Amino acid sequence: MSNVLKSKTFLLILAIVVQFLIYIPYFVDVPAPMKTAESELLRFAVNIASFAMLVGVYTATRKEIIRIGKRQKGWIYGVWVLILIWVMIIAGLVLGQTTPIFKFLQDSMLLPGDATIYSIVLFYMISAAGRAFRLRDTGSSLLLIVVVLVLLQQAPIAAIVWDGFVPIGNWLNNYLGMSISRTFAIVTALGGIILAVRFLSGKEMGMVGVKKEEGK
Amino acid sequence: MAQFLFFLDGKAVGFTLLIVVMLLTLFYMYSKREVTVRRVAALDAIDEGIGRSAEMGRPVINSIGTCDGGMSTWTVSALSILKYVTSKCVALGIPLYVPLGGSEAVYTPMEVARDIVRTEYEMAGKLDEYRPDNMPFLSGRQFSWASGYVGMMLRLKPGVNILLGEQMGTAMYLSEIGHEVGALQISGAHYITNIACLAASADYLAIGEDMLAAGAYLSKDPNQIASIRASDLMKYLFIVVLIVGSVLASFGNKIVATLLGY
Amino acid sequence: MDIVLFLGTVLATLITFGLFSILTGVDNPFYAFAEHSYVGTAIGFLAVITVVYLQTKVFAPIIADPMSNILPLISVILGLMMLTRVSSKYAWIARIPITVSIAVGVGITTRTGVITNIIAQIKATILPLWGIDWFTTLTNIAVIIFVVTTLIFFQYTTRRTGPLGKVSQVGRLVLYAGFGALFAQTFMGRIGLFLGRMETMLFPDTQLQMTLIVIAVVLLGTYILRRRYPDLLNRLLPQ
Amino acid sequence: MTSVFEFLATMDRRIWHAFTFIIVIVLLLFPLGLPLAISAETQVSYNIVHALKPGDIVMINYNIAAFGWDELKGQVLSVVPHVMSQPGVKVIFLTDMDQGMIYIEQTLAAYGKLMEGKTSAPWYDVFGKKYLQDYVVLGYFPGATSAWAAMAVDFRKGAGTVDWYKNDITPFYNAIGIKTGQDVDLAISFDCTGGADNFRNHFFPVFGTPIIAGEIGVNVPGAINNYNAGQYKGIIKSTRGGAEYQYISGFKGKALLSMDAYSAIHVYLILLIVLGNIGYFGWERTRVKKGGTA
Repeated sequence: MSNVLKSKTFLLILAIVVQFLIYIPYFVDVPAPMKTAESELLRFAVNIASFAMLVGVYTATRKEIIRIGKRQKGWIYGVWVLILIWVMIIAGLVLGQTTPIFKFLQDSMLLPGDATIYSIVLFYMISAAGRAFRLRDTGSSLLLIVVVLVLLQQAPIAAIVWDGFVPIGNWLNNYLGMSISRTFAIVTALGGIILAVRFLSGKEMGMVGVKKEEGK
Repeated sequence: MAQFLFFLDGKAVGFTLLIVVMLLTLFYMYSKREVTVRRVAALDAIDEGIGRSAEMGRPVINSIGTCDGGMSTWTVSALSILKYVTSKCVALGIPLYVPLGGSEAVYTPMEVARDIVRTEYEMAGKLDEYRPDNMPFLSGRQFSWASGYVGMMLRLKPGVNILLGEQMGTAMYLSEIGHEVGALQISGAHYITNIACLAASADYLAIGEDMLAAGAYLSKDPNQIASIRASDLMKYLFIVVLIVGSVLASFGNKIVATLLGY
Repeated sequence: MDIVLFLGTVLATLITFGLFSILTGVDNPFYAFAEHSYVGTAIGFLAVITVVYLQTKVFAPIIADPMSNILPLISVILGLMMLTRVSSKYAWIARIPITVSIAVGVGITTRTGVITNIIAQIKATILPLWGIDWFTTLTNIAVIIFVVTTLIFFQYTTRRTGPLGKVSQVGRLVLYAGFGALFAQTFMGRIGLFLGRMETMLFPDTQLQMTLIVIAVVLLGTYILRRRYPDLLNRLLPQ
Repeated sequence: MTSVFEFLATMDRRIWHAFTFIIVIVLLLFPLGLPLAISAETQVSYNIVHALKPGDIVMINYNIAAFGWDELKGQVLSVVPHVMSQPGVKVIFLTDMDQGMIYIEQTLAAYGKLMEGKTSAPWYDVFGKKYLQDYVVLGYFPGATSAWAAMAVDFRKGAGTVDWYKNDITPFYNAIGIKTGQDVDLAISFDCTGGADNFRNHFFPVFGTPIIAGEIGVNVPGAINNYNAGQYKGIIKSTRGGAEYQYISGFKGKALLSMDAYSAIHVYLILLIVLGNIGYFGWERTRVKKGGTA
């Protein structure tokens, strides 16, 4: 039994059946049981993903324990991380998410951290732009001019100086920026379909962790 | 005319399109047809970067991305490029560092990457030079991975920093720090606003599908090449549909748009 | 209770400017502390939310009425199989749920991608070229040129010589110009984030005072450690 | 002279960072109150919400985590009260982000008062809308794509028949008569990563559901694309869109005040680019020509 379940062929058949159950009801009208199968499968993926997250918690814990065990440099930070993870889990699950301790950790560490770390990218955008936007050749000059025009459209103050900035910037956003996003959307979706074909034909079993020389 | 084609709504065309792309890819996968993929400029940049590192006696850093989509097309091509970079580094005797991590889906690609690098060293008969510690798993979260990555760059002062695969918001951060420590910066990303930002920061840019083409070019993997070919032909088809549709629409005939549904 | 509130505000401010301290270009203990606090709480939080989801949306209905919830039960079994990933001997069991979830994922992206990202986008690019006002005509022609030239730029298996090469060159320029627009738009978003964060850090007045004190402590602390006690600084850093 | 150009071309980035902080802090504390023009997309979105009729069902998705909340709160805290103040409209709140629930509760608490005899979320009376009668909070759905696809096919099965607080919501479903995605009259998503895509991929192609996408700046280009392709009926762009919506809807907040700092940073970046190019032409380029490396 375990040999069958281990084999590449079994996984491949599973993948093909699941994909068909996903495609067919979407494009064609099918009897009710098949619709049910589709909607249940969609929930399967959600539930599996939830369990995968729990595996993530385990891996994180193990990584910190190893770091502490080996007394690697900065192991004290590992202790701090472990305390935070498990205090949060125990407080949140045993006492509930409205417990003061859970709320405290959430409001004083998690939320400010999340809100700050993404806004740091702003500074790197400023330094990259100030450093690299040069009238060097045709490509980079075009880039620079468009950047400045769109920045002028976005800044409310520019419209007070000259109201022509707004239509120009809008045109560049709505037609130029939009056109290349469109090309990208098309190209990326094509790539997605092709990956599906490779997966269906059994050429990409590496995706599920099967190595090349393994199984048949 | 349109009344007779009532059954052909957007979905029917979509379904047909799906089938066509699938058959086309399978055709190129299994036929022995010669397809040549163009060499993209970013690859020359990789050669230049590795050469530069050798001259300056600095290491090479190569990221395969955060792998948010697991083994997606982007990750597969990043791995093909990693294989190439490794072979160059082994030949020239330069240390190679691969900071792994960035998402919870990274575990499978991570093992594959370690496997690839080890195999390259083994094939060159230099297994004693292979250092598993040079490919650390930094974190399953994007920003902690990135700050570990930055720490590595500050310490190692690499000659070239190659960012490929699925790169998220942190790419900008990595790319700027790479520049600050004096590394040649070669970047690619899989979504467009990120590429636009990297266009400002990187010395060489692999724009979207460039990365896939580079992977196919290097690996000579018939599946990857077939994918590129099929995708190219579909793009021509789309161009034709676009132009014919627009010309017809100009004469007031909306047949193409009607067929495409919504 | 007030002391807890006060402590929370101090921590939140410290985390915020600890993270910003990376902008000084010096790796410092404030950053390390902030980063590790953030990572730890983020993992804990996600775990709690996930377990609550499983409890309310999955386990509760199964326990209430197992017979009519056979299929969700199977999904739970598949999920449990996922946990074998942590063992090297039984990790292969996890491949089954991984296969199911990747197949579902690939299936969904493909089936919707073909409609919303290919067909709808092409349809939106089919535009009348004449018989309308001159401005719309020019715009429509421009959009079609932009899309067609960039599609040609992304050709890898045909030789780019002669006219095709020229078109592809134009495509490259269009891409760069377009990147300009996208860069500016992304920049706008990052400003929004930063402004929002600073707004929280500046109002009300008590928060403002705290912010100024914390900024001073972080900057001075990093400076003094760097200049006077480099050994101590080094020992306080992770890795 | 050379040294000035050299200085401009090689200025320490930390000086730039420090100025960014100073500009923002000063202008947030002492705003000038410059006027603001309303963009067409925001106006369109406002009109859609304003035209809701009694009995219409609105789904509001919070694709929000803390990293986007500061940017989106301007729009959330004006669009949501606007929807909630439309008489007779039934509202379903849900989220596809782990932190989304925090912000749903914050929004409701900001505009609602606790219903009689209740002490905690979700029992708020928001502009006369009562919990479990006029609106529900479904909670958090991980694996958004699959969850939304399931809801479109069979709403009750996909979303479950209990809310986040374990109340039975079957009576609510029966009262508003929801069976599939077809019955949803408007979908709104406030997005950090791409929540509106859930509606665009699973509701729009099948039912043509109107969608309003409130996006963070990074997602705006993609959203414009979908807006022009007719897949989104309205979009609200980042903090600025939020400030505009606050202005027209009358639910005013901090986003409006931050617009001066917002302008200033834009101008500051343009200035840096100009200075950098002066440095480039005065110093860097001549150096490259002489054979050095820049």
